Amino acid sequence: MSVITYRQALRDTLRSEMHRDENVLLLGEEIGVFEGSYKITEGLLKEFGERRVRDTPIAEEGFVGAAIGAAMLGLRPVVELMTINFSLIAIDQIINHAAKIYGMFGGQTSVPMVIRTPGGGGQQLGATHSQNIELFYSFIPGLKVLAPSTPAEAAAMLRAAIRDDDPVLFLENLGLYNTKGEVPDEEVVAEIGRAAVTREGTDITLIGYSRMAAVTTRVAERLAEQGISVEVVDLRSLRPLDRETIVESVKRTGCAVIAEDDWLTYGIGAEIAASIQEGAFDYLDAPVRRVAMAEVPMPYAKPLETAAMPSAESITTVIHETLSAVGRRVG
Amino acid sequence: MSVITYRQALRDTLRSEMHRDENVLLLGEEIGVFEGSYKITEGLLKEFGERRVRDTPIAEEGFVGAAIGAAMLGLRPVVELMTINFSLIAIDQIINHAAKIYGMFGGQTSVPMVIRTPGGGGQQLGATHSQNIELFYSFIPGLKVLAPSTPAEAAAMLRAAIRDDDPVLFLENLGLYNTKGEVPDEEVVAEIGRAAVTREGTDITLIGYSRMAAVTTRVAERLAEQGISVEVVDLRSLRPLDRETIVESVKRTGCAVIAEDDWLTYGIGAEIAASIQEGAFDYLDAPVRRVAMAEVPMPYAKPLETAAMPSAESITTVIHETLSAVGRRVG
Amino acid sequence: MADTAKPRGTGRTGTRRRTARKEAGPTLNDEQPKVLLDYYRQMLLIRRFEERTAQAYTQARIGGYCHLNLGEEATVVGLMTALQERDYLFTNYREHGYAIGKGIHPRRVMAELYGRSTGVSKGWGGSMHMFDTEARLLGGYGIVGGQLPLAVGAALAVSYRGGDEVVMCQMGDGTTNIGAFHESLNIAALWNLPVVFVVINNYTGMGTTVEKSSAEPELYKRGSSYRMEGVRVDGQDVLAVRDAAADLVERARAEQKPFLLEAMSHRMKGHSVVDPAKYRSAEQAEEAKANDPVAAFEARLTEAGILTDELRQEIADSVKDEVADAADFAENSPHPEVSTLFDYTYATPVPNESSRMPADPVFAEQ
Amino acid sequence: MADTAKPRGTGRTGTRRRTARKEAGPTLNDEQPKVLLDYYRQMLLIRRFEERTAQAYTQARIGGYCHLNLGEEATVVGLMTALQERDYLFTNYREHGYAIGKGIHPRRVMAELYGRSTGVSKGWGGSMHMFDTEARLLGGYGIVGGQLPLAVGAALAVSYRGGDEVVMCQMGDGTTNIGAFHESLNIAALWNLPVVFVVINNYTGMGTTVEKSSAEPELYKRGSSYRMEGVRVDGQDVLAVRDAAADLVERARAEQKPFLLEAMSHRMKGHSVVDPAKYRSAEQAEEAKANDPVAAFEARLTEAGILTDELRQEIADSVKDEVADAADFAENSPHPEVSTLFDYTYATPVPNESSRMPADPVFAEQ
Ligand SMILES: Cc1ncc(C[n+]2csc(CCOP(=O)(O)OP(=O)(O)O)c2C)c(N)n1
Ligand SMILES: Cc1ncc(C[n+]2csc(CCOP(=O)(O)OP(=O)(O)O)c2C)c(N)n1
Ligand SMILES: [Mg+2]
Ligand SMILES: [Mg+2]
Repeated sequence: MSVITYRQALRDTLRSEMHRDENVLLLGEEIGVFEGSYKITEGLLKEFGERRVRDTPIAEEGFVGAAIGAAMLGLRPVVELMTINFSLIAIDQIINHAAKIYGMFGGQTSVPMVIRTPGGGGQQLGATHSQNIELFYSFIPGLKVLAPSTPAEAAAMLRAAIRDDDPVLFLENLGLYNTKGEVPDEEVVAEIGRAAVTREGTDITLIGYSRMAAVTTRVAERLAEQGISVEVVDLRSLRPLDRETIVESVKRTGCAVIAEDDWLTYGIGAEIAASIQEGAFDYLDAPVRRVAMAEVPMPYAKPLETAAMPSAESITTVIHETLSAVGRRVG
Repeated sequence: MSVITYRQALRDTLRSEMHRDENVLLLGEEIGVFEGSYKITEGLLKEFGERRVRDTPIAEEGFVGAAIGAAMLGLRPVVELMTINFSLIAIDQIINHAAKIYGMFGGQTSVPMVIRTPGGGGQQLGATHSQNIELFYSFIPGLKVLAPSTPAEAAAMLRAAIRDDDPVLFLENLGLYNTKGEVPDEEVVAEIGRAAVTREGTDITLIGYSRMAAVTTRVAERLAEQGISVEVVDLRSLRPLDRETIVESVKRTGCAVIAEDDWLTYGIGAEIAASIQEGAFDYLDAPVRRVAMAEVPMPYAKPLETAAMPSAESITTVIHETLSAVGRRVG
Repeated sequence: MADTAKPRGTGRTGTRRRTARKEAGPTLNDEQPKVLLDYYRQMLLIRRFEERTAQAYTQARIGGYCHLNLGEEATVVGLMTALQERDYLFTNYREHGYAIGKGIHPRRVMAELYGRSTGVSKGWGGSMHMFDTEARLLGGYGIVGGQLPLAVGAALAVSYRGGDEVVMCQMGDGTTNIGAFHESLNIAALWNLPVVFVVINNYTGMGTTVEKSSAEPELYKRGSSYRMEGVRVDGQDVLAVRDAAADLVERARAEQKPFLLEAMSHRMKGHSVVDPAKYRSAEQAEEAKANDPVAAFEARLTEAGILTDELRQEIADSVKDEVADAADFAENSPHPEVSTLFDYTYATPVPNESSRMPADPVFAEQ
Repeated sequence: MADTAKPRGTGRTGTRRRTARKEAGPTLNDEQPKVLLDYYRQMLLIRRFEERTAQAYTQARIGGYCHLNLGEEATVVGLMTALQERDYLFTNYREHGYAIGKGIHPRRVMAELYGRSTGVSKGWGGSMHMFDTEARLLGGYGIVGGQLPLAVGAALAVSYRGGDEVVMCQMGDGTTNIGAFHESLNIAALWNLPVVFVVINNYTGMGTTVEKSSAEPELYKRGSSYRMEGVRVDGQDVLAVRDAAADLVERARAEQKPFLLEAMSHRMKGHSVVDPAKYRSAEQAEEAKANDPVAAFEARLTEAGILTDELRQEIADSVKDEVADAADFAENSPHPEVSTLFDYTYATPVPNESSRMPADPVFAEQ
């Protein structure tokens, strides 16, 4: 067990998987000489050389597609897309090719590859660089989408993603790279497709993923001091989606709030709310509420950006409102 | 009033808007000499010439982006994307540029353009050509997304879209082009952002849009014969989304079923169900159910495709199940 | 993983050809009659196969979009002959002939068109999406340009492993204008990958001419943006295509770098079976007809005394039988079972995958 | 609509320049000292402005990504001088200098960096997204290559209306490898649009060199894939840049067709303010420094007796004041009001738009 950053957990895992399997190679813009825009691949070019750590031209469609083609022949490429915003240039290759090739050809070839990319927001990067569009990939049969929130999960899930034979969109987050946590020394391989109750509670279920899973945990800790017992669910896998774990929790608590860094209308939380009302209909004491980004192209100016983003405060407010709606205001 | 096809309604509207406003021009692959892959633009090159009806190279990102740039200078381009599947190649221009330019630059220039494109399914076009991904655009602040289901609406909404100063994704459907309906002779301009109750009923609310709005109407007619009174809501505008109309209907009927041609998990219906449970919580007698496409890359073989697609039958089944869940089985 | 990963040793070395002659087309003198007749037979087989396909489509036995190789037979056969068995092929959606040329049995190609489980993609792909691990046809693709980055990636895998396979990537003229073309050729050239890009220039996209879509209509010249050698060849001449392609394929193998080949060809009918091609002038249609590569090769072989009346009849009959047999096989093959609908969404099963039919509730136990 | 739509009649005709001399850089002999000193002042202004920007960034007065024009001043001023006032400009995210060069007051540029409502994009855009209708700067864009199709579209609008404006579209060397580059140049050439594409070749993307990212590293040659004339110019020489650019701009206007210009330049610091550029060797850093275009032009003007000590001091002081004034202005400008958050999502208001804050319920009346 050692305490390391989310960034370090990713780097260590890439490194050990590259040592384990010669078929694993890295592709992406500025991952070699520049050592990664967010320094996830620091030192890896030096250690593994240009054959296995490839700086690509700025050509997202081209190099993502190349990774898919290489995966069809049995390599296991791990692609870095600098931020998820730029994935829109490669999305045709991801959705119309990576996600389709196994099914469209009757299961003759799989596409064992991973696309690592961070979502974000809150860094004043403006409208085109602050989006959280994991929804697009989570919607697509044929893809798997993972969204770890801690260093330990980042390691275990990246390992699982690399060893899985399907294309995996691996969602990181700019706001998580510097966060620290304990990571086991032995190799843990996560099970893809499972959510986790990361904190037990009885009054309300609070659901998040990626950066929001970290925020929800902090909210739960603070509310505990006020005598409110919040159960926290971290989705971890956006596709497949583990509805069972969510709904079982809501059956226990009777109400739920979802916190998400994307936009509300049609966002990830919509499916969670829709699933809860279908699966826990008779158990729900209040409507499922969602806390999400204001629906605007994200402005650069700090006060506007701060106002537009969901926060511990807005989540707390909505939890209080939900609890008072169920008529059992606690604390 | 005349009875014409959905295709003809689109063509007539394009033609009359081009006569009305010199700034309206058409761009797209094979819309001129070939007269459109689905013949929407038949005759228009001959009538308006190459300046206003432009055959583009196969370069969706390039010509969609060019339309955006032209719109910034005050032209009102109407772009045809052959099917919504190919929009993935242009999606960076649509989401990171068309949808952002007004906000990102502080409202200095608008982007008055329309992207017409059909969704589909059910034509044995296989995994990459049978997708319904209007979700991607409906999710984006800065875009407007319309989805007419009848010839009259197609005309009125296309007219509204062309005259609106924002980028509009105008969703058509391969399965609707040949359907007929009455279209008023005078120029009707639809109001963007409104759903419609297209058939009143008391037992259950049935919600659809685009092709599914047509199917839901047929289902309601058939169920009426069995004594079941179905209220049909056609969403018409996916963004903005008219939650009020939906929820008011559900408050009257006490239950709802959503029919959609896209995939269930994270699909358009998720937001509808999430909104209903939040807005009509105390009125709901049963969970909101969704009928959607099976979550697979769409196979080519007809029996598989038919099985994977939502149909009048599957909708009817779910309506019956929902009514029996509320304990007031009718008919 | 597909066992495409494992290189197979035994190439069809008999198909190795000498360098393309650039000035005039190759003559028949240096050729073995047997080989020439085999080309002729292959071209005729594709011709008859496609005609049968059009007929079956009209009879609603085939669905979806359906694009034929009619008029492009010399190009198809020339290209396929230039490949070693171990070489990989990526194509666009107009690939029935390529599938046959790469060694897939016509039965399995026709069965795919019919959407049967005996089809080359088990009925999941249809006309546009044929794939065969064994034959190393790594897919027909329906998204224009989609196959290019994939082909580059396959060549990257070959290069990464030090293999000696070559990847051929076919596309149409219209496809050279899409971004993926640029990104793919650049990456292939930068990384010295053994891939031969082949543009089938049939003068038109769907109805839009090359001049209306490519600012440099001599498409092979576009290699220069990547310091990549480009070659143009007469796609109506099977020997010229074979020689030019074999030259580039073998150079790609030996020199480990990419090439661009443009084959000038003709599309005899509309863009797809349903397209009446009304936008073509009578002359254009006439020209395409006059450029029939099968008729031309037949005349040439006849003139040279290689194709006798007897042989012609024999080949015609055997091809006719083969196509009829393919159609029978397809017709009598089973449709895929609906129970297999969820079999090919994921290669590695994990918990909570959806196998919900449209009327199923979200929670199965409801 | 933006009133960019309405062409303005009065061009700064004084900025029209003679044809670029290809062999050697232009000499100072034919130039008016006043004009030369003005260029020098502009270059120095950009230099000092960017240094101030870096400082403010370090002090957390500026957020987000921040890319500077340090080392590219001669290119920036040369290009901007070549444009008429009525011409349009599209750039990438490295555009502070261009904004100033296109005539936007440094106060409004700095205020944008500070995210204030007096900023050129009202604080909504930040460093990467400056836009000004009046100055016809139609945007800095943060998505690599995103501005190219837009610039083509603007030129289409000009051509559609028979206007005589030219569109200049700036980009970096790394950007020539993305699909949008190919699609845009092809369309511009096909449709004869008056747009000049300008590649600022500063030898590197972020840390990746041109040789590692472009298979044809002489980027101006890439015009040939579209039969588009390409020209390379020494970006360290403001006069050479001005002449080459003015030549192409005026030819685009007169001949109604696109051109490609490559300006060889140097990035003095890291890719953005936070990048220490550790990947650069000491020599490379030294080389960039040795190629300081401001110092070089200063020396040249001094040597020619045009820039006296006195003048140098005068200009230095006035530039210093102007930058200090800009920073003061920015510092003292108001932040945008949170109440304006939903003001710029749509230009045409319609029912049911969302103006929900994160903690608001979906239904307002709840
Ligand atoms: C990205 C994309 N855009 C558009 C289409 C529709 N489309 C299918 S084939 C075709 C023409 C292709 O022309 P070319 O590349 O010359 O190939 P050919 O059909 O002539 O063999 C078009 C526009 C598509 N399938 N994919
Ligand atoms: C589509 C896209 N991919 C990647 C990035 C990240 N990125 C920002 S700048 C840059 C390098 C651009 O290099 P170049 O075009 O040479 O311009 P320069 O910064 O040198 O002026 C990269 C990769 C981006 N913004 N957009
Ligand atoms: Mg063609
Ligand atoms: Mg650069």
